[in-house]
Amino acid sequence: MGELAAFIILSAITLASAVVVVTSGNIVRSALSLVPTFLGVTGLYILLQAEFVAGIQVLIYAGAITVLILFVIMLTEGGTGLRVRQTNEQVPLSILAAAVLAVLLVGVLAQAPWPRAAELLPQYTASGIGEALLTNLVLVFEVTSLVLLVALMGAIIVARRER
Amino acid sequence: MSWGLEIVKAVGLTIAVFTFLAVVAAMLGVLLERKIGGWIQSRLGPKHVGPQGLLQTVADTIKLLQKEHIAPRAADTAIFNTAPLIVAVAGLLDWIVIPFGPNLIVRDLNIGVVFFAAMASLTVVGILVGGFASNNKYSLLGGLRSASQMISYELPLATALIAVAMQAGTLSTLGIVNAQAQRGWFVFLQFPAFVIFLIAATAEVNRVPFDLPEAESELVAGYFSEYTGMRFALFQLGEYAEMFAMAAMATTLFLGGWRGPILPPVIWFLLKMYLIVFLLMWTRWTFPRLRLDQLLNLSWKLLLPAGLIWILITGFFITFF
Amino acid sequence: MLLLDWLYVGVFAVVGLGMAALPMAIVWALAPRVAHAQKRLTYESGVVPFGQAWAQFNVRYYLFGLIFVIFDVEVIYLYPWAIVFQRLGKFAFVEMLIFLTILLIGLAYAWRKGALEWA
Amino acid sequence: MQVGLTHFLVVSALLFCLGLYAMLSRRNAVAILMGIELMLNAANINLVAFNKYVAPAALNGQVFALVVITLAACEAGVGLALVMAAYRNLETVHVDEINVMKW
Repeated sequence: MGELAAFIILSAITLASAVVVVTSGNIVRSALSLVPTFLGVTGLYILLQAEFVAGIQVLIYAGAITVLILFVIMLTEGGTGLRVRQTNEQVPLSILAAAVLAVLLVGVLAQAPWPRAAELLPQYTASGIGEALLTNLVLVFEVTSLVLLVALMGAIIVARRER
Repeated sequence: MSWGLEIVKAVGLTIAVFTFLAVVAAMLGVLLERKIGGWIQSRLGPKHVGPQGLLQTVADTIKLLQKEHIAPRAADTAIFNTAPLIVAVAGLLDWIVIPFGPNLIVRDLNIGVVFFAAMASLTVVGILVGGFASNNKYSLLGGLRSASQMISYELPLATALIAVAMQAGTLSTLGIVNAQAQRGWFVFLQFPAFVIFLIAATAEVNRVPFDLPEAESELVAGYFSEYTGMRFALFQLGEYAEMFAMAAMATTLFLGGWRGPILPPVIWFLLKMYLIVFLLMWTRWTFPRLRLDQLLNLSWKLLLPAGLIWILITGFFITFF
Repeated sequence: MLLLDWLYVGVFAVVGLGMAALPMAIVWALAPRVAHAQKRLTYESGVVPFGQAWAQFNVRYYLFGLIFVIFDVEVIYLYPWAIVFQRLGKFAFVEMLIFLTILLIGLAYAWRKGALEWA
Repeated sequence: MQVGLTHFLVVSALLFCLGLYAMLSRRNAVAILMGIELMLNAANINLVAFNKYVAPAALNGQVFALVVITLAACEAGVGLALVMAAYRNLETVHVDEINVMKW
């Protein structure tokens, strides 16, 4: 009972603030609405017993990526762009596409016979994640660091003004 | 286990912790700051309200409660009003994982240390949008500076947290305190991490010598220039809550938390916490302000590499010895 | 127990927001409200403000934000490693050594490229 | 009623569609990137949900959620760098005005 209530509240927070993100005409408000969206998703992770992923979600999404997005908004148009039209002429088409996809996805997902596993997830997963990363998925782990390195280099080159 | 009962308990605890923060961290903190400042500079500090000026900040709070709320016409009002709330709540949430005593912890989260870092990083968003929404040049510059400073020092802070977590083998704050019962205070084993943590914590809470964002002599008051009355007080509350949380975390991670002979645990905890707070205030009244480039160099070119290398050294010793 | 733990966090966030907003109600009840034309002017050291504050700023801020995001992501991999590496022994240490080396190269690159300079 | 796998999948699908809408209809490149972040979040919810309900034996779903978060951070970093570069050279962040390759 409590779980269902929590799920409904968290999904409502997530989806409502996501709607603000995608529809607000003020770009700073849409960026700020990302924070409740991410926090709502964090709550959903908690319901799914992914405690560590939830912590990382707050740390990376709410604390880092949002800040980066706000930086870029302030460094480019910022407030000077507040009165500029934010949407292009494809709005009806986009609504149609998104709605069709939503109906399709929800219809399929609701009917698909998902297998149910018998066993349960362990209560606390942080150490399990560590073990998985360092044993079975070690290649993923090392390749991730390479991806990070390349992204760092590329972004520095692109963003910097060469003198 | 009844959920209703737990919710009532949680609400009660929230009110208790919030009141604790407002009284012990913000009011007493500001008073201490002024008293210690006066003492260091050979003057008296607040003296007139109450015995020895003890009620000065109470009077200030009552005054602030009666002040009119003014938002600049050019400001983005909705964001302007939200920003102080974000900062205050982020400061409050830090305290969930702080153990005041063996059983005096709101919740011993399994990922306590990560949670602490995550909540500390949320403050940045509040400060940045607060500065932006004011639509004031000083505020905006202060907000941007503040944000870039806080994100720069979050990483050294995280490396210090990780070094301690490695030594203790757990991320839970309670577990870290218990680990120190066997291996001695981590301030000895992890001294470099302690130094990094203290410096980064000072910078995280925007205090001298890292107070560029609110440099009174350059930027009026930084990101909260336009905030008046209670909203200003909320920013202050968030900042002091954050500062005390950093001191409490330093106590938990490095000074053995509540452990100590004879006196009850809570007293020990508060003593150690106030020791760190005193250290922070002492720094404030002793050092001059850094330049922005010095500040960023310190973080990126010294503390971050040092922190990462210290993690490797710790890992090496634990693995091979 | 996990859900219970986080129930407290949720309650703290919600009630904390309420308690932080509560003084606003008191202010609303107590504080005077006097309209005055110049009161709501942006503060600019006493002179009439000119132009918009929302102007463009140095790209440096973005570069620091970018390097921060990348390293923040790196650091999250250290947390799970920190709590299991004692059990996994030398292998885990070597893996982390490789991981950290690659990222220190990134830091060195940013340093060399002057992305860490403010001036 | 118990909260099941389908509940999470539906929320995630809706979030994904909102992200898609932002991608298709926004002019500001930063807003488009925000839409992409929403879509990546939706994918993450799926990964973690399948991990709990379908394959709880291993934690691969959660590890992959971490990897997706990493990639999202890289994507944001590089994408926003491109926005900055475009803004510097073309003085606009609106994707319908960035048309130097059009003929």
